[in-house]
Amino acid sequence: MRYEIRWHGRGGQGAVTAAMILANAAIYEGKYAQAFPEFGAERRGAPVRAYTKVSDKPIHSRSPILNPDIVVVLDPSLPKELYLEGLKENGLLLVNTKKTPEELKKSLGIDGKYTIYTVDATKIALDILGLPIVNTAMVGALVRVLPIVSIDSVAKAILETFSGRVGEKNVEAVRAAYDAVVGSDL
Amino acid sequence: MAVTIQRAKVEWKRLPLSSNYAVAYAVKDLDVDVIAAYPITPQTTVVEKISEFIANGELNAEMIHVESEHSALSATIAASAAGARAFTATASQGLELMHEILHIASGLRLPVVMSVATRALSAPISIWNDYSDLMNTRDTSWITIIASTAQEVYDSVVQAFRIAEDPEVMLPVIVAYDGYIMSHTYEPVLVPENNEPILKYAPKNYNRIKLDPERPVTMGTLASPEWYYEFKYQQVAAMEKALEKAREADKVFAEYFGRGYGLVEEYMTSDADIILVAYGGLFGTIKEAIDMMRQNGVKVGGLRIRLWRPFPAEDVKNALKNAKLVVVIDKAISYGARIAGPVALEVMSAFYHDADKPSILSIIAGIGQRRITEETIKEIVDYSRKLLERGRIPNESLYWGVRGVRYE
Amino acid sequence: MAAKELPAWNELPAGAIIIEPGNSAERYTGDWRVFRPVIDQDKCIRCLLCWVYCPDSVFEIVDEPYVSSKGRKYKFTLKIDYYHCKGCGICVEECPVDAIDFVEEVK
Amino acid sequence: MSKPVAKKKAFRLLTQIPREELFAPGHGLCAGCTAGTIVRHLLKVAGKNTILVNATGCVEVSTSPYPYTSWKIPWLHLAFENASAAASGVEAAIKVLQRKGVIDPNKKINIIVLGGDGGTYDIGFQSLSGMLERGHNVMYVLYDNEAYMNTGIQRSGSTPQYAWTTTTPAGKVWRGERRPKKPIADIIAAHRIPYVATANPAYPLDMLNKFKRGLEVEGPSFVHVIQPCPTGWRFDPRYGIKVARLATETGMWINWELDHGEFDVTVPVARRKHVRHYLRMQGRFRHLTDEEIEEIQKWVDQEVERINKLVGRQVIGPVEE
Repeated sequence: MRYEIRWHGRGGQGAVTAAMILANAAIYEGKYAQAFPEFGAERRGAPVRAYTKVSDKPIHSRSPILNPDIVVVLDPSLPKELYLEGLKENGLLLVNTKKTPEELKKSLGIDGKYTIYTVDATKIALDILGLPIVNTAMVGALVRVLPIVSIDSVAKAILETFSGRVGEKNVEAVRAAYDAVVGSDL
Repeated sequence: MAVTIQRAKVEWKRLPLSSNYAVAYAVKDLDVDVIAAYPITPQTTVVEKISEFIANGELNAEMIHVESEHSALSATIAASAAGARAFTATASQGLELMHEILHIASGLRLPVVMSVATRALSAPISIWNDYSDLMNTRDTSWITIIASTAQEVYDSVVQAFRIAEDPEVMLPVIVAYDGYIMSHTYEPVLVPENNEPILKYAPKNYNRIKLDPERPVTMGTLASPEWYYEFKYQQVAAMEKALEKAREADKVFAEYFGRGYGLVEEYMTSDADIILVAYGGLFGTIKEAIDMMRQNGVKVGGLRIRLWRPFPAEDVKNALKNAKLVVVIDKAISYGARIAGPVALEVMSAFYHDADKPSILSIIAGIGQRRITEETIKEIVDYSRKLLERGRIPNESLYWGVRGVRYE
Repeated sequence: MAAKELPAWNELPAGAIIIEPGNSAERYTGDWRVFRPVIDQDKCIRCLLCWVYCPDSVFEIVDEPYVSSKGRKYKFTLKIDYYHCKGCGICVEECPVDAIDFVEEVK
Repeated sequence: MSKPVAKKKAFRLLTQIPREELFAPGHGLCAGCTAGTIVRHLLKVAGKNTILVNATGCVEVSTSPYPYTSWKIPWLHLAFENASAAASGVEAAIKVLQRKGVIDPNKKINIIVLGGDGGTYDIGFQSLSGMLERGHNVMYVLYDNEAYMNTGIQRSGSTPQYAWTTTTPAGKVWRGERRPKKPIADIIAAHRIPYVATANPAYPLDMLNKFKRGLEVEGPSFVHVIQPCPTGWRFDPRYGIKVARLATETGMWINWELDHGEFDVTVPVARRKHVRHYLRMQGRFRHLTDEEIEEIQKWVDQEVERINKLVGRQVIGPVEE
C-alpha cells in the first residue's frame, strides 16, 4: 500500500521539513518513501506545498501528488480551494486550527466526503517551542490519524534533523500533538 | 581483461538523502581533495553539504569558494593538473558559463568529476528541470552518466572517479540527474559506514603526470595544424575506451557492492511492441505507467539511457530491435532540427544502416519542468499506437503538451 | 625539403603535454638575425649587463680567465650562443663600454 | 596586517643573480621582446620549486608550441581569463596534498601567475580579484605591454591615452586611445593584499628583489612590470631596455612597492626627463602634437606630486630637460 500525503503551509513554516521528517521516519523503519517540495521560487510567506509518499515497496514514480490520500494544512488561513484540490473522495483532511472538525466543516462549508481531523498545533508549538512553528507538531498529529510510521521513528527523524535541545523540544511537540488531535474516530 | 572481485564486506546504513546529498556523501567517501564550486539552484545543497563535511572534519579537503562557475571548473581542473582528486557541481547557467572550460578539461585529459542537477536555460529564466543544459555538453568529450535515483547518483559518482582516473581513459565525467525532481527529493540511500571499500573500488592515483617540480611538464600547449588533429583523435579513441571501461566499472561495482545498473536499463522490453526511451528521473514514472498499461494488456516496455556519452549504441539497438515502435522522450530541444530530441537523433542514427529496424518517434516533453505524470505517458502511448495503426510515423519531433499545438 | 614523418596519434602523449622541459633550446632562432653582435673581449669589462638584459638568454658566462691588453684580469669570459641569438641588438645598445659590435650577417 | 621584519634586499649586485636559466631559448617571442628578459629573471628568483600558470597571451603562445617548451618548471595554461582561478586550484591542491603527506610538507612550492595586460586588466580581472580576496598564496606577475599584442596590437584597459593601436587609430576624430590607463596596481592594492609592487626590467636588481619579496610574503602578491614591445610600440628592437628606462626617468613609470601597507618608491629619480624623450622614441605616439605632449607632461607632473606626497618626501624630482 502506498500513501500519498500533501502538505500545505506558507514559506517559512516548515511544510517542506515536515514532509521530509515523515519520509525520513519511514526510511528509518525500512520502508520506502519520497519527500519533495513543490519546486518554486517562492519566498517566506507565500503558500507552499510539499509531498510525501510512503510505501512498503520501492517507489519509482516521480509525479507530483495530484490526488492525495491525506492533506495536512499547517496554516488555517490558506484558502480551502488550494488544499482541497484533488483530495481523494473519502480522503483525510488534517488542519491546524482551534476549531473542532465539525466546526471547521461548517465554517468553511466543506461538502466533500472527507474525514476531518483538527489539532491546535499553534498552541502546542507556542507552549513548548515558544515559536509558532507547527510543522513537527503536525507530523505528530498525522501519524496518529494515519499510523504509517511509529511516533518513535518520527522522534528519531527529528533528532537527526535538529540537534540538542531544539530536537528534544520538537519531539515533545510531536507527542503533544499526537495526543491532542481530534477526530470522530479517535 | 578478466576481472574477478570478491563481494566486499560493507556495512551499509540506510539514510534519507536527496540526490544532491547523495553526491556530497559520495564526494566525502571518495576522499576528494579539492572542491571548487559556485552556488546555483538547484545544485546548491551539494556544496552546502560538502562544506558541512569539511567544517566538521569529516572530509579533509580544500574548498575553494570561487567567484563564478567559469572559475569553479578552472580551479577544479587546475587542482587535478596538480595531482589532486577534484570535484565540482553546477547546473543550468553555471554549466553554460563553464562551457569553454569543458573542452579544456577533456582536451587536457584531466579526470575531474562534476555533478549536474539539470535545469532549463534562460531566457526566460527557469529554475525548473529539463535537460537543455546537459545536452549542450554533448560534444565536449565528457563522459556523461544520467542517474535516475539518489542511490544511483551516489553509486555513479563513485563509478565516475574510477572511470575518469583509469589510465586508459583519463577524461572528465559528468554525473547528471533531474534538478529539483531528484536533487531535492529525499529517498532511501545506502551509504557505507566507512569508506574503505569505496576507496578500494576507486583508488586514488597520485602518480599520474602532474605539475610536479621534480618532473616538470608543460600542460596546455599550442598545437599547429600538423599536430592538433591527432590530439583530438586521441579523445575519440579515449571515448571508445571509456565505453568498455564504464561497462567494466559497473560490472565490478555490482560484483563488489551488489548493485549494478548497466549502461542502459531495460524494463519489460522482451515482448514489447512499443518501447519508451527516456533518461533520468522520468524513467521511474514511465516504469509505473508501464505497469498500469500492462495490466490493460498493452505490450509496452521502457529503455533508459544511463550512459549518454559515450553512447552505448549496441546496447540500445539490442534492447529495441524487436519493437514495432520506439518512442524517445527528450527533455531538451535542438532548435531548428526536424528531429529536435538529442537522444532521439542518437537512437535513430544507431539504426540508420540497418535494413530491419523499428519505427522511431521523437517526442519533446517536460520542458521547463512541464508536468509529466503516468497519465501523460499513457496519453503518449495511446497516441503512438494510433500512429502505428495508421502506419505513418512523422519524421519530425512532436512537442507534447504545448498549448496551441495539436496532433491529430 | 622532404616532409618528415610525424608521429601517429597513439605515439603522442595525451593532452599535448610536453614532458621534456626546456626542449625549445633545440629550435634554431639564429636565422632570425640580420645583424650579429660580436663581443670585443678586450674592451669587455664583464659588467654582465648584456647577460642580464638579453631576452633570449644567449650570453653564456664561461669560466675562462682572460687578461686584457691593459693587463686587467678577469675570471670569466662572456660568449654568445649564435644558435639562438635573434640579433635584436639590446646588448649592443646597453653595453656601457661599446664592447659589442653589430655586424651585418653575410648570407 | 602585521608588518613582518623588514628583509634586507637580497640582490645588490648583478653577480648575485642566479646563473641557472629555467627559461630556455628557442622561444618564439619577437626579437628584442623584453618579456623574455622579465620571465628569465622571474624564474631565476623563483627557482625550480615553482609552478607557473600562464594566461593566454604572447608569452604563452610563444613558449609552448607543441612539441617544444621553453619552460623548465611545471607550467599550466588553461585559457585567457582564468589563470588566477587555475592558480587557486593549484595552490589548494598543493596545500591539501602537503597536509595529507602526498607531497613533502616541508618543501615550499612557489605558485606564480604570469599574465599580460589583456589577461589582467580586462578579461582576467574577475578571477584575479577572486583569487586575491580568497587569500591564496600566489604571486601574480603582470607583464604590461599596454595592448593586445598577441592578436596584433588592439587596445586594452591598459593602453595609455593618445596611444595608437589598430583599434584606436589616430584620425581626424580620434587621437589614438581616448581614455587614460586604468590604475591596475592601485586597484589591486585596494584588495589589501600583503605585497604590491611595480617594476621595470631596465632596473633588474629592483625587479628581482620585488619578485623575491612577492614570493616570500604569506598570501597573495602582485608585481606589475612594464614591458616595452618593439612591435606594438613601434621602435627598433634594440631600444627595448632604453625605452623602459626612459619610462622611469620621465616619471611615466614609477617603481614603488606597498609592503604590508607601507608605501615606498624604490627607484628614486632626482632629476626627471621631459616625457617627450619617452614618447618621441615610439611610433605609437608619432601623431602627437607638442600641445598633446605637454598635456601628458602635466598628468605625469600631477602623478609625481601625488606619489611624493604619499612617500612624504620628494622621491621623484622636477623636470630638468
